[in-house]
Amino acid sequence: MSARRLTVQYYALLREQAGRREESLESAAATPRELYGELRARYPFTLDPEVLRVAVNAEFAEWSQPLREGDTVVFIPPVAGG
Amino acid sequence: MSARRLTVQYYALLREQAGRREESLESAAATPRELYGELRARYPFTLDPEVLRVAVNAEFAEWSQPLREGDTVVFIPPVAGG
Amino acid sequence: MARFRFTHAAIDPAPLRRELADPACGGFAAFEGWVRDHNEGAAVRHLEYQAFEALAVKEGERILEEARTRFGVPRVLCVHRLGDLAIGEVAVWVGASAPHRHEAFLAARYVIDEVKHRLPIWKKEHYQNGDSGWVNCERCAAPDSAAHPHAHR
Amino acid sequence: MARFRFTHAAIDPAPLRRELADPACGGFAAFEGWVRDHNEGAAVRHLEYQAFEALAVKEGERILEEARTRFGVPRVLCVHRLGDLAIGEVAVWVGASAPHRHEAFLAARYVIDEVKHRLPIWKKEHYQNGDSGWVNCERCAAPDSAAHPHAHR
Repeated sequence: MSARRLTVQYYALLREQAGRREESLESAAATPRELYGELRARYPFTLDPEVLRVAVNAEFAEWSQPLREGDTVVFIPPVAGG
Repeated sequence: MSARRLTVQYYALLREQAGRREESLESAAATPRELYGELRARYPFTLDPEVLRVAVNAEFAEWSQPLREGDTVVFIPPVAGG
Repeated sequence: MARFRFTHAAIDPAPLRRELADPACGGFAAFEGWVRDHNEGAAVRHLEYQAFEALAVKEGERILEEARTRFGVPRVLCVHRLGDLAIGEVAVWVGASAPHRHEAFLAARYVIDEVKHRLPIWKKEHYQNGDSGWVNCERCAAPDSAAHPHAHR
Repeated sequence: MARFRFTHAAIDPAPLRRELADPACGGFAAFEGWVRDHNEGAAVRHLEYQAFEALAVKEGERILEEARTRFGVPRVLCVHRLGDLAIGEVAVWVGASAPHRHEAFLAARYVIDEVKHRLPIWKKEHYQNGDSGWVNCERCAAPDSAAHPHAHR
């Protein structure tokens, strides 16, 4: 279980709940799903992963997509819609 | 069969074929249908009444509507549509 | 509430959309009819619009009132140009503002469709080759007019 | 062909519609989203828009390309505002010019519908009573979120 250096960017409600726009971190998470689980342990995120989408390197991605060294990950809250 | 004083206004192709925008005339025509028949004898109108609509005093009217002294009659060519 | 009107001057959309501003409205839809450089294969040099104004303004107001009632759209406006128009000029402008976008789109579309079909407004095309013709009339007047496809009322 | 873009400055529709001018086009349809003074019964004081710009611009370009291909519309453009907006300001502008009006309307409608649903853009409403909330997020985060009606992808 090797750790990767990842960048995570936060938007909207997640930005407020994380208290930051972006961070660089070492994580053993192999997928976005595992990464969100890690982050929920650290921040008071109220959004379940079921209502989020995920992007890796500024493209929509699967929750199960393998994360690689240097990836930038964004969890996407429900959009304004309307 | 008494004559009435009527005003006729012409638009678009009818204006070009009548060579005038408007005229005042005495006519024995009892309805717009009869009036158009009279005018066709005088001007080289190529439009059949079937493709025209008629207005009396700036409201759409029936071809069989009785004409009254002082009425203003307009025969309406097919509109641009599109 | 003179919401339908004609103008002989160039149509500037900017002040027209400001007439429809409404803090209760979240959606604004507009349509502009522009003079194209061709029609049915013929190169167009310029256009001439003529209207039976007294009747067209009344019927135009009726169309706008129908749009307001039918779609619950508080503000809707239509301005139609008359006279000689060059390629690219605005021939007709329609705008509608509504609480939500769906109604704004429906109202704008309804108005332009009805204006094109119901109002006594005629368009003469002047072609690059020197010919000219009143759109629809010339074909109606042709010997095979019984076969042409557009409906008359 | 950067046809989708964000701006932090007020959107002025006049120069945007000029970008879509085309002598081969006879119809131009536009949509503007305006900041309303209320939403679902609450009085709104101002709005804040935030976007994941790197992804939203790419996805926005894809939407415009889909509109061009699907409806055969040569020119289509969308500009979205970010930052703090006052009541009545333009949050988003969409314009489409096409040979005929039907396609122009369809393209403008398609673009705004897709933009609203697919782009990572968030809206925080600040209410007259001092409360504020990210639209859709707060309800998703509420305990009864399983019952709320909007779809997630």
